[in-house]
Amino acid sequence: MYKAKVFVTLKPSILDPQGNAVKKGLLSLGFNNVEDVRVGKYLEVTLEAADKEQAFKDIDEMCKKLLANPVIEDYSFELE
Amino acid sequence: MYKAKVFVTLKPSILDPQGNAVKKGLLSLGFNNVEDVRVGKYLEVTLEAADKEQAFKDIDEMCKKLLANPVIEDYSFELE
Amino acid sequence: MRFAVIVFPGSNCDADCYHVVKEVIGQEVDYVWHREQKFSQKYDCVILPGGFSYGDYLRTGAIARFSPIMEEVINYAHQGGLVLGICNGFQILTEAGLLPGSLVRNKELKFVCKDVYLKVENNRTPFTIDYAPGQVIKVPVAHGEGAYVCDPDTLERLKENNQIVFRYSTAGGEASPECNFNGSVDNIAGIINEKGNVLGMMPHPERCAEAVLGNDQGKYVFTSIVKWLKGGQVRGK
Amino acid sequence: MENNRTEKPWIELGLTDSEYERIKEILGREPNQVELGMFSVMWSEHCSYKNSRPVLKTFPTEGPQVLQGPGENAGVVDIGDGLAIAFKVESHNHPSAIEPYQGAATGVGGIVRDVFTMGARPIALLNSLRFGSLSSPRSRYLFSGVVSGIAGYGNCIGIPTVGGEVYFHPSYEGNPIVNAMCVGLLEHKDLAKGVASGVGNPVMVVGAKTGRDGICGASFASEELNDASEEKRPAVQVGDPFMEKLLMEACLELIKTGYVVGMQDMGAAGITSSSCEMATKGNTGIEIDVALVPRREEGMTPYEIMLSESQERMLVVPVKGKEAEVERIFSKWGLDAVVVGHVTADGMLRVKEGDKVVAEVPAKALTEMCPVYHREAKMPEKLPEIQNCDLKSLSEPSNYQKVFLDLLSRPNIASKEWVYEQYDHMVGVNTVVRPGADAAVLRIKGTNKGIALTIDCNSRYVYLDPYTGGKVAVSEAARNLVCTGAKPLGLTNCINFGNPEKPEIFWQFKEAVRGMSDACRALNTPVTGGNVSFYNETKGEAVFPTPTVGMVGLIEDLSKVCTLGFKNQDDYILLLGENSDELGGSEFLAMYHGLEAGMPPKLDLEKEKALQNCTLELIGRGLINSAHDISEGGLSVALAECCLAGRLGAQIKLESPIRPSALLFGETQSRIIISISREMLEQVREVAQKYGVPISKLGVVQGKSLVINGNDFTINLSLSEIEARYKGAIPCLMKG
Ligand SMILES: Nc1ncnc2c1ncn2[C@@H]1O[C@H](COP(=O)(O)OP(=O)(O)O)[C@@H](O)[C@H]1O
Ligand SMILES: [Mg+2]
Repeated sequence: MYKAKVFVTLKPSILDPQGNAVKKGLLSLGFNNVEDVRVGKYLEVTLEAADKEQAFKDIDEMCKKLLANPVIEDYSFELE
Repeated sequence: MYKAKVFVTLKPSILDPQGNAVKKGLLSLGFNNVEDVRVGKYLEVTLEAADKEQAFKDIDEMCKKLLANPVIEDYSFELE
Repeated sequence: MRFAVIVFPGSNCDADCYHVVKEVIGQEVDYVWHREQKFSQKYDCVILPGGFSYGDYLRTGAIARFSPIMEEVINYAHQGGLVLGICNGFQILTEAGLLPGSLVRNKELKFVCKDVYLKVENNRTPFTIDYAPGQVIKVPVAHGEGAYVCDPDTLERLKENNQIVFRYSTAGGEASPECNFNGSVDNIAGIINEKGNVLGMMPHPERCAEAVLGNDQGKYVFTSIVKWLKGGQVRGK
Repeated sequence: MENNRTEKPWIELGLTDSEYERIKEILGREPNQVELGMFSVMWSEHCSYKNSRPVLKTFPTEGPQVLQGPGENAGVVDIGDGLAIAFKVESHNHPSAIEPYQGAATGVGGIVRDVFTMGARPIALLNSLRFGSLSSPRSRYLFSGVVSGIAGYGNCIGIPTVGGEVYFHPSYEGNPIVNAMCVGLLEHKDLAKGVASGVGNPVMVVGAKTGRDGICGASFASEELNDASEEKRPAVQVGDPFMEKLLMEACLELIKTGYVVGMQDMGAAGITSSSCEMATKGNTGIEIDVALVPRREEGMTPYEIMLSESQERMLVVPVKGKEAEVERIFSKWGLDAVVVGHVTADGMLRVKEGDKVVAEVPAKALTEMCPVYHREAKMPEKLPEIQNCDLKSLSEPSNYQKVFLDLLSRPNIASKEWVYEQYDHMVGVNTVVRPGADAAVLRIKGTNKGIALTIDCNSRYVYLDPYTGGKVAVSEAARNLVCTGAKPLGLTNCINFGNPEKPEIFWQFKEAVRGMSDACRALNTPVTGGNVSFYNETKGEAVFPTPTVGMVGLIEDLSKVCTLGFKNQDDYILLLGENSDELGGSEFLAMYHGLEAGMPPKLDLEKEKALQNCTLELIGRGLINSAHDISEGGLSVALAECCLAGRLGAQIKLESPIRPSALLFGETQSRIIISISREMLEQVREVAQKYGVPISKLGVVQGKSLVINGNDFTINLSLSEIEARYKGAIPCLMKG
């Protein structure tokens, strides 16, 4: 059994209103040292696979097909 | 300048409708080896801080106060 | 004419589209369940309705795009069949690659339901020939993730090919930043594919197609389709 | 909860010693742990109404239009043509205080299930919300969380949220009020009930899997909020509107097959409440094997399964032999439908885990044998002093125009557009009159008819005089419907009060119900259902007593529907009803003088009834062009609302011996502003005379400003200035 931690982030060129809102929220709470906030998605996918290589390939394909939209998002992942 | 990667996840006992839907989606795409999917948030927070320890303390407080909802969510983070 | 309204789990404007096609413009219409592999009828137009297919979990339209029926819809579109995606339907069309770009969260991060003005930028499409060139219409929007985004090249192409069909505008027809309530690139509210047979729009023409609801300006999207299919002429030429 | 941590585990579960004795008496033995848990939730106030039942019995509940009165998941009223409306309101105050988004969202989910359980397709949602002052960050957090939770759930399931109300008052700071109302449309023949009959029929669990959500939720909703509430945090459930949408479609499809004997949503207390309630109504018993219940988590005990409040589940009793049909429909929608037991003849709710019996109690012991408390009622000692506060000698403002503008931007009065723009209020293509009017109007497809919907309560009036406040809540709701041309059919209510064990609170409750009942009788609006939420207190302080009233009315001819906006230049503006010198309980008094005192506006039910009948006739005969009820903020604010809604100004002349503050801002009841074409004046007067309703001329529709002239005051403002204040107030505060 493998567990992948997948990170999906908005491409730098895409505005991130949610990140801005969180930043504002932090500033108004007094965290004046915050420079920037970006908000993305974090997915934990548990899967069965013959070996790590296969798991890696599968996860990569899942990201490409469904988990991230290449028009607006980038992805990366770690496999355990 | 420090950069924190913050992971916010639903507590294990809390229903994760998103995760269920994504899991079903992956299964229907033919990824029959998927066992479980949980969906959470991933935030990148860039902040100014005197030292790493201070940055750590700040991020932890941000999580407690705003970034995670302690009623239903857990958080963890990595600092760079 | 025969219309199909695709029903995804979580579609919720399917009945509204069905109602308008059947009761308002008097055409035949079938619901088509997302698990179907093939159309059992020959359709003149396929509508992907609004709603929250698969709860809009993960990304709007992302999971619905892989419903079995979508392969058929994609083929149908490639063969030149008319496809109208409204709101969630638009989102599904971009996820399926039938339309360029994507729809992301409204700039204020809130769901917005209200009337907006749209300028008909291109009335020479199968979906707009019943509108006058540059006509301004009032149509409701209801979405949380309707900000249209695309890369600069795509935008150029959209402009060059006259693919921008509707823009958010003032009552006077000016596509000003103030009326761009959701933060769409270039005030884009609806686009068509290059071939001109697949339209996606965030506003809901089916919600303003009857006088009893106080506004019937959206009806003409549907009458345009019928007229175009009958070989009708573009208005105001 | 697993191991008895104290000597008296029932105390921890919210049962008293005498209640525990009663349980032992009923069973003839000590209850085991599962049974004790079941009793504790079913005998909580939330499920048993043990404190409120004797008082609620005094509501009038009958009328020729009532197809289903209180006692089912929702009330049902007839609208002719073989069609009927199911509707109900429910509170989700305590969950919303802890997690506003999910608390409010699951509140919507619950009330929607109550309505489609009746066989009705939900066609509209409304909500009634109350928070502390918007100057407090916590109130803003709760307000925005609750609104987006309602939006998130309602929008996703595709039911339009067409109306509601929002108030802000410090008494709600720690304990917000979140009431959600759902309205559904059904054919008489599809009316379904929550009953388990037919011995041997299967009992099925359908919908979502069961997890450890909200265990103890129901008893939690019956306790005051205090710091220890933090401890109970797992009691928060997460809603899955997508699942609910599928469940709704599957259940409605199932009901159409005619195979459903009974169906009940799993609300508070989950499988326990649904099974014992269905058995009680069917005069039967139910046997369930918890091992068969589809679960989301591993290692769940029978206790947890029986008490879980996981959302989006239902208990269905189909006709024996049709199990496969039920499974087929649910699997089409991607849902579980599993036989977990069957209906028995012995009246017992028997819970097994495999072969082992883990609980066995008479179903009726849980539902009907809970002790009923006749609580002591006592008027609060300080109330007479507050009521008798001398309002006659208050100083008059020096600048009425400024007061007027300030009132328009009071959150309690200002436009609630910020709220309802976040709700999809149009999906379904039935919304003829949208939020922002006196009542929402929906057409009924395939007929000429419409229904009007509203939810109302001024809790400050109820606080100052519960009897009058109760009367006003019902009357104002009816008046709001009447202003659209709808005849009120019936009401549902949600009683949100403090701790009923306190005599002062119980007195408020009794008095408010008495006032509501009197108004219901006078206006022919029977109560078809409702909900009681007690223990709305923080640190011993109760919220303002808040009996919200949700009402449904019928418009026979939709082409006659009336709205509040002025329609034509030069129309006459008239007042039906009479101004009087009343300031008690008004928003003006609270804002300008900082007083919440005096007696609330009087209400004469005979006059109210005449006014409503008169207005209905005027609208029915097409004699008037607009109608608007005068409520918070008084005559001047109501005029401004008519102007803004119609985008037309008005020239008003007020000649009256009444002091200007009361004339402009007093909240005297039984008044409606109408506008008419000039040539209708005589006919309109005649109708008013026939009903004995005072009628007077206020002015004319004119220009793009609102001008109000009186003996020693003038208000003269452009509509854009008025609109900026009225619409800008809440967005501005929420940015803060
Ligand atoms: N929470 C809410 N949700 C939806 N609509 C709301 C909400 N609060 C207020 N509204 C709408 O705003 C309008 C004004 O509400 P209110 O001030 O209570 O009016 P009234 O005094 O006539 O009852 C109504 O149309 C109401 O439906
Ligand atoms: Mg009101």
